[in-house]
Amino acid sequence: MELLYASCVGVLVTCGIFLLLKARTFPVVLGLTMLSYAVNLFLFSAGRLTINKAVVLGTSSDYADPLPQALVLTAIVIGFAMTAFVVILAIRGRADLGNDHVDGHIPELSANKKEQS
Amino acid sequence: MRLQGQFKWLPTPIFSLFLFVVWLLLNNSASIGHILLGTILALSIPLITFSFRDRQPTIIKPSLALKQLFIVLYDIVVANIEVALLILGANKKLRPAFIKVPIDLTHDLPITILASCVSLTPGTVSADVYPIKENLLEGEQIGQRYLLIHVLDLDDEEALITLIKQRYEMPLKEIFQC
Amino acid sequence: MLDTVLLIVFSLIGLSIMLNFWRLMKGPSVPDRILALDTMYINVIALIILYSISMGTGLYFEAALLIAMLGFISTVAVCKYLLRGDIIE
Amino acid sequence: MIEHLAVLPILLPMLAAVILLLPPCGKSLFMRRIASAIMAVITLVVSIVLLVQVTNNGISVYAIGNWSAPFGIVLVADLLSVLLVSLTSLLGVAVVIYSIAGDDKKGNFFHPLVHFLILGVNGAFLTGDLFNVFVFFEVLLIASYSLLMHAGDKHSTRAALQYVILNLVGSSVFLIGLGILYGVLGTLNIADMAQKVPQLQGDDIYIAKAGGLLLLVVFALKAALLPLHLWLANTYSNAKPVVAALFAIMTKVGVYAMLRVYTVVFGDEAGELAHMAQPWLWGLAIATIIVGAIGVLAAQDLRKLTSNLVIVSVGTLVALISLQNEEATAALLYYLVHSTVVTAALFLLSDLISLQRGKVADRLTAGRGVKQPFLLGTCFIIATLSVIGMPPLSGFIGKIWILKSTLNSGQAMFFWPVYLLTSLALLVAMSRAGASLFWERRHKNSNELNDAPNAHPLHIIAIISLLACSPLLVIFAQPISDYMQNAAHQLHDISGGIKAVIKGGL
Amino acid sequence: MTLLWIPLLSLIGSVISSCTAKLSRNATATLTLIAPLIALAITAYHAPAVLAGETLRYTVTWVPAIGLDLSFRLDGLSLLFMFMILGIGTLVILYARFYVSAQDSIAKLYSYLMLFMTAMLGIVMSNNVIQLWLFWELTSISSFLLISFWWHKSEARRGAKMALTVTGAGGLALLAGLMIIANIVGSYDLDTILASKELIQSDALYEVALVLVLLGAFTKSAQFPFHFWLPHAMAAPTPVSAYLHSATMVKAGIFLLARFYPALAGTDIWFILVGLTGLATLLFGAYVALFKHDLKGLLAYSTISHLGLITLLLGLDTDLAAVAAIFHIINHATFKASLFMATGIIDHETGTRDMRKLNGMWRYLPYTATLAMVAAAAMAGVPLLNGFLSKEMFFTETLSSEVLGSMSWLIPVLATIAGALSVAYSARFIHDVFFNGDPIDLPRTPHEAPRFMRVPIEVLVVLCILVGIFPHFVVNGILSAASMAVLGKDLPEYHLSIWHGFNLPLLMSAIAVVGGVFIYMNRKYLFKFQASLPPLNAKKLFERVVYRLVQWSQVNISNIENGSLQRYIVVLLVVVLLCAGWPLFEMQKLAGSAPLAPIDIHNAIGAGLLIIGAIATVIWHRSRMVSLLMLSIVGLMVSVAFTRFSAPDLALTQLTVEVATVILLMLALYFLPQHTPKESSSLRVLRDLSIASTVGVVVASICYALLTRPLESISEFFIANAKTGGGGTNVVNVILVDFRGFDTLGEITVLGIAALGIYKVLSNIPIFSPTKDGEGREWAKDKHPVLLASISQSLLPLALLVSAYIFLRGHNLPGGGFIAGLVTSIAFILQYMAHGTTWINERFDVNYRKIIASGIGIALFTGMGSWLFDRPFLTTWFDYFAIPLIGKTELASAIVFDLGVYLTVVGATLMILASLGNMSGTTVSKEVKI
Amino acid sequence: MISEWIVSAFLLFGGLFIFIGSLGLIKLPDFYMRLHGPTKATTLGMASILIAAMVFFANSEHGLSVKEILITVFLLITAPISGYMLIKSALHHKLNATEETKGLDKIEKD
Ligand code: NA
Ligand code: NA
Repeated sequence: MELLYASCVGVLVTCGIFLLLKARTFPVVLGLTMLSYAVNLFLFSAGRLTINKAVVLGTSSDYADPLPQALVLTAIVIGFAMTAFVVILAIRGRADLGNDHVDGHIPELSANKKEQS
Repeated sequence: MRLQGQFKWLPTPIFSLFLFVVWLLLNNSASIGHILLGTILALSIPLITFSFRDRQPTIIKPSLALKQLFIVLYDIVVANIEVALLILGANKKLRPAFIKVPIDLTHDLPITILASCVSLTPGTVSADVYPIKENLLEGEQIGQRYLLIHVLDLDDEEALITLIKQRYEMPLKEIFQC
Repeated sequence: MLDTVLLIVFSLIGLSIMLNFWRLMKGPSVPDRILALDTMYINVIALIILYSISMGTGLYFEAALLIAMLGFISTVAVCKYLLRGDIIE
Repeated sequence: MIEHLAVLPILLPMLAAVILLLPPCGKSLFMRRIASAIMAVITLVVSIVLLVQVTNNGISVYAIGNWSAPFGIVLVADLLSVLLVSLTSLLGVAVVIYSIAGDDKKGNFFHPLVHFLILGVNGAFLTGDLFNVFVFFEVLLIASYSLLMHAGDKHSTRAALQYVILNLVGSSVFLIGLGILYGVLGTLNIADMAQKVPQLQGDDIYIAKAGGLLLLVVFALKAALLPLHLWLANTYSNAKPVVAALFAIMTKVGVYAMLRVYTVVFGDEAGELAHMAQPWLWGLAIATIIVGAIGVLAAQDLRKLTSNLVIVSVGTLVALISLQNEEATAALLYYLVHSTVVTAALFLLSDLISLQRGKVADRLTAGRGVKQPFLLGTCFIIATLSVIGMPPLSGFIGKIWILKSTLNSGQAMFFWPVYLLTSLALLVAMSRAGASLFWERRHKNSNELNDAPNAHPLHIIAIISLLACSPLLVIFAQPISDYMQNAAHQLHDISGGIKAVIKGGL
Repeated sequence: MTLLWIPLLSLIGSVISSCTAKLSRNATATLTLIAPLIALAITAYHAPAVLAGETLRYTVTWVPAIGLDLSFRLDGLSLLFMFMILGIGTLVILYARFYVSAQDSIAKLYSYLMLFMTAMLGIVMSNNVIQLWLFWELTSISSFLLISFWWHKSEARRGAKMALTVTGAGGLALLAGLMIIANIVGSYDLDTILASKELIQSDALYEVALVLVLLGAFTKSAQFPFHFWLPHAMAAPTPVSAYLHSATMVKAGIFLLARFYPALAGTDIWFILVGLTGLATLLFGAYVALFKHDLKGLLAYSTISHLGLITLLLGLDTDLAAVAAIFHIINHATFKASLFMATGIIDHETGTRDMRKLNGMWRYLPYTATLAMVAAAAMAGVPLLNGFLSKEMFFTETLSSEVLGSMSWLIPVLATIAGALSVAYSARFIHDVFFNGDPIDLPRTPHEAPRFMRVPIEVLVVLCILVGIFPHFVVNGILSAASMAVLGKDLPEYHLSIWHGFNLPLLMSAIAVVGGVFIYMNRKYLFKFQASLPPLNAKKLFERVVYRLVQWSQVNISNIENGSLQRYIVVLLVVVLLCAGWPLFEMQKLAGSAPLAPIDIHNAIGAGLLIIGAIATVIWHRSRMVSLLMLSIVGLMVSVAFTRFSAPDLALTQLTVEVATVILLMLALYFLPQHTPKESSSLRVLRDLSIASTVGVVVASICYALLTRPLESISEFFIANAKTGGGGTNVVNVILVDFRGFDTLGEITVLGIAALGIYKVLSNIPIFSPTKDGEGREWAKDKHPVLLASISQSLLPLALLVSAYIFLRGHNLPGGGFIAGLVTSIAFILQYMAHGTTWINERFDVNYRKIIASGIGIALFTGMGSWLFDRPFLTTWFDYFAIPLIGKTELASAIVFDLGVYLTVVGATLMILASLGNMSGTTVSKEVKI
Repeated sequence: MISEWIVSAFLLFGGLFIFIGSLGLIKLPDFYMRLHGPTKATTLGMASILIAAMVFFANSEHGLSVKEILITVFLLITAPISGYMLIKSALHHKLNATEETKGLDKIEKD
């Protein structure tokens, strides 16, 4: 199971980064979101995997590691705030710059075509 | 028809009761503490959200409402088994159709309840309520309303319309007295 | 006996989720995909409830409740998007 | 109150921001300005009181929530952190004062955001918990993202997009690094980590190494160390200068984190992991200096130039970090204070120059002269002399100290030529810049009327309060350098530091 | 202590003159003169002791960390230079009063001059090498200010920049050299260094240090090939040229050589470097001077040549050569300064310095001409004038030099040639300016200059003559004192007299004079030859080099920082890969020793969905809507994973955040293009894929490595203390609001700032609302579908109830302020979706900014509340109370803290969404409250 | 023991219905028809499973637990609305219904 878990994290990282390397804001935002899922899972796994040992006192005899859970919670919230900001920034970018490119220059291919809206 | 609760501090008595019950259910407890807390919440939340309510008819006949609830629940079980069989059967046997049911209800809440009942029961899904406000001309009043329904397997359109009107719309009219 | 039943139901729900997933992938239209996703949300609730039963813990009830609430809202949001583009206007 | 002093540099800006967002400050710009300035000054005063307290009484450890380390989050106010906190608060005061002259009108929430940024920076300096560092990094980053957009033009949007996204990736890396370290060490407190790293066995060492290196990557990104410096010039030069001036402290947060974590956790006593990235850091630092210098030469406006000066200073600082000895650290601290203050002043100055030069703004081309050549020219000369390390201003002490501390490192033959040639490049660039900005006219003999307004008194006060630090750093060089030496000694005394933070540690 | 006053006085003088801008020029000059005169008096007061061989010292510690002390010394060499600096300085100030026109700010000029004087005094009086360097750099700065005095002239700006660059470079080299020497000696103290000749010269770094120090000296003293800045520095006002570029600053380099003579000289490399550089400079300067049409140009190159001469003398391996060098320093200062001043008068009176126009000045300016001719004769080395004496000594020493081994005879020969050239250009200066027919096209008709403008020249010329005739009487005292300081030992025997009998040096002088006259008379052939050589303009070359450097930098920087975010990310990722990947290869075995759990069907299904969902998101990324749906599966599966692995709080949070994110992305999608056009090349896709998957593999490997290892963490503490110390049974929540409440405070701050930032970003945004969807379909007309609108009204109270439930139970069971806050927000979002912004704004008059602020404020004040009980920030309080009817109830401050969290989350989320909603709303009746 | 039988029965019933609902999603020919599966069969299935859970927990050491009703209630309230929103967007997208579908003319332009 550990291997499966690690593979999931790996796949999420891969997909997230692949999207991140696209030249437009929306895929980049999707990539960031996916990357943050991966990171949260990773950080969570720092406390190792435990089944049915939720850290609510009195529900079990021994418990999962609660600290990474708290950390991931904080990370999720912060990640949400950041994603929200970057999404809004992407909108602002579209409004200000007329396109959603983040790769320095607009490739010729789409410069000729009219921007789809 | 009554559009507002009798007491200003209790705009939706039945709904407050509902919230109170939900609170006890959520906490899985009927301790005095939770009863107290539930009462406070059941009273305060409707007050907070009061401004978010359009004026809708209130339930005037609760007993009838309860009875109707059980009817609908029964229908749901029966209808679902029917639909399950239809799904398991051959696709070619199905006779899908859109039908338009004229409705006499005038307010959004009863219409919503009607539409929900239709969706949950025999092989029908409410698709839309006509006319759409934005399609009306400036200043035009909403006249006759229709419910657009998709039927999975339509046998007799008239019969279905009658069924819906009698089994679901009539009791609603009575419950809300409108 | 319950264990066997749970295994069967787990498999049924698992199978359902995969069917949903298949529809989600196949589409062909966006509403189809949304429908699949919405169904999947509900099936996941079932999964969590089953899980709670098999583990004998009530700690995941709220997760199920929230999926029910939020799944609905996100379906509504997506539909609103398809209809109007701007979901908060 | 005095026993809660260590937490105040974090709480005061937070309180300030809250006050600024609530009535009566929320609606009235006037009230907002007053409150913001007062709170900034209070923060500065408190920071200095804390500095004095730590100087007199030694490291002050503040257990938030009364949970002692390593279980709770503790704040560690030592000579190093309080120095940086005071520097930040000083910068905050200057920026607030400067902005009151008009920059704060151009967008929403300027004052609360400034205080939030200070809160994040001070928090990152003071906390002794690595995850808490992450949280404060995010606080300062999100505040900086918003402040970056204060300019409200196209360029700042483009710059912000890049800056934000890159930093989001950086934050992910930070979390992965943290996860790794927690996963092998089982703790988050920096001092506790320092205790546990030497006890690592077998392959755990390498896992911890990966975690440590990833953190280093993040810090390097924040600090803008080559090759992770690419975002900086564009970001800083597209921010409003008053914001860029505040940003001058932000790269130092990365430098500080690097210094702290690298010295304490992976320093002398880290066994096999001791100084694990030293050669890399050293090389990259030198390369950063070179690239920064090239950037300075290439710059076509003063803001870009100043931004690249920031890169040069980062390279210098990291080079000193990688030496890992007390003298280098002391030199680093002196140089850090000096370079932060001066670059901040230069950013502000670039704004004033832009305001008075009309269309050509701060571009380094011939154009209209400034309205107040004597005032701005003098300020510019002071800043320039400081920045290129010419006497009699603070830069030269930093420069000599840096040279002195690298002399016996065995690396001097690489560092000295680079460092000295960079100084020369800066001299060429700055003299070129000064000549263009103040002397060169587009039309010969044109005595066109300069209708630009005179600098606002608050502008001048802010700039002078920053620039005055440069001569003060020279005049009071002896006590200041003593302080830096003590701070460096304290930092390098790892077991002493652990003892102070963790009861029963070591 | 009085030593300190000397530079301090001139510094004070600088400040005083800068404050005299509003006074008359006479008053300014008078005020300015006070300081140097007092300083001169103090110097004179100390002179007897110094002449008697004493060295005076004064030291205050300053910055021990860098070896910098405020340390002054006064020995013979210093004394000599101080007299020159203060004496000539005084004369220059007097002269400048008449030279500078009324339009120019004389106060500024004086201020700079006095600053420069301070710097020079500092150099010659330093007893600490860092301090010496400090003042050294100050001369560069003040000379930059002085050269650029007429900054509106391009010549002045460029000359100043060039001088600064060259001398600045030299300064850096000098610093390096001095620090190496100090490091060898172990002291920054000059006394110690000068006494450590053997130690220094035996060190491996001696050559390096020597070269660096010499670079400093040579650039400052305009030695070949670093001479080129000096002629361009002549753009400065003539008093400045007279002071800096003949008498003092250029001599700083010479001073440096003389100062370090006891410690650095005496080795072969010293003689070769110093001697040959001096010789080359001597010849080159003399040759070029001949061809300059500009009077100041001629003087500039002549200065270069004479500086070369002095350098050469310091590079000759005899003690007497050093004495000759000192002597020539004095002589050159006197005649060259007076020549510059005379040139200034000519320039001032005629408006030109071009010798092709200047002819027959004798008739217009007879008095000035006489002075100039005497000075020029001194420069040429005519007997009875001071230049003759030192030149004679020079010739003598060249004869005894063995620096070039068997080729040492070359030195006297070349020295004679240089002498001849020097005679030639001196002859030209006299003949071409004062005689040689009538002036051509002069801008002004010349008259004699004002009386006091000539006084300084008179003083200097008189000195030339006095020294020339009574050398022993006039200069021997100071010369021997200075020489003693240079040699660091007793002086060899020498005689200062006009007549040494017929000897080889006299013959050389004669040859030089005759040769010089001959060269001058045949100058037109030489000019023709010179004109046929390719022109070499040092300034243009220098500027081209700088320009190329700048251009090269610009090209490189724009190639590196090309604005591509993806490139920056790739760089970051590659670094991450190296840092995280490298240690993996060092590991023996990836998997650890912990027992592994088997894969069960649920995990397999969940993982499968997660993986396929992630891949599907990538595959469909160009169709953004579909991609977003796929992403929400991933999010759903992540929260399922959290339920599976015992983290109910995380599951709840992940779920709520995920929905909020999807809604946000949907909002974004409306304003962004619906599709991503295909624009990546296959190569780029390949690159992206390989980077992404490599990072993925590395992260997965580390994750696996961690998961397979046992962990000992601090968490036991939290489980043990959650109930007793934190008052809650949900340990995760207790960590969040208590053990690590500070993190949470930071986290809600982040959320609050994000909301404020988002509002900021969206304000004044140019609105862009598409009227059609991605496939060109018009939007549906039904804005607020009836059924949704009415059902959502009922759902809101229900959702609020649920969030109250989640909020209240958080401390003991999964839930808490954050999740509750998000549930509330999402319920409100549903209202926004069902009814629109207008409808909400009509009914909901709440200011989100205030909610956020109160949220953070409540959390903050809860934390500060513990101060009242003398506990640290955020110390929680809880207790159990027996309340009638209700029973035992827990009250905890953590719940108030959590309320802060709740409010912040609600305020922030709603602010974000409401600002977005408002942005597109064209029919917003009233502006949303912020 | 009886309760275990009841739980099992409800679970199987629920599982089956959920499965049928999802099957309908795959099997039926057009969107409008596919919609019937999830809105009805799945809802009932869910209700059934939740009842099973209720019974199960009522017999475990946790004591009577009826809060699962809430999820059912919630699903009953929301399922028709989701269906309504979905069909509205399908109509808006003019998704093709199978040829056999009658009454297509009753759909108004929105
Ligand atoms: Na002539
Ligand atoms: Na506590």
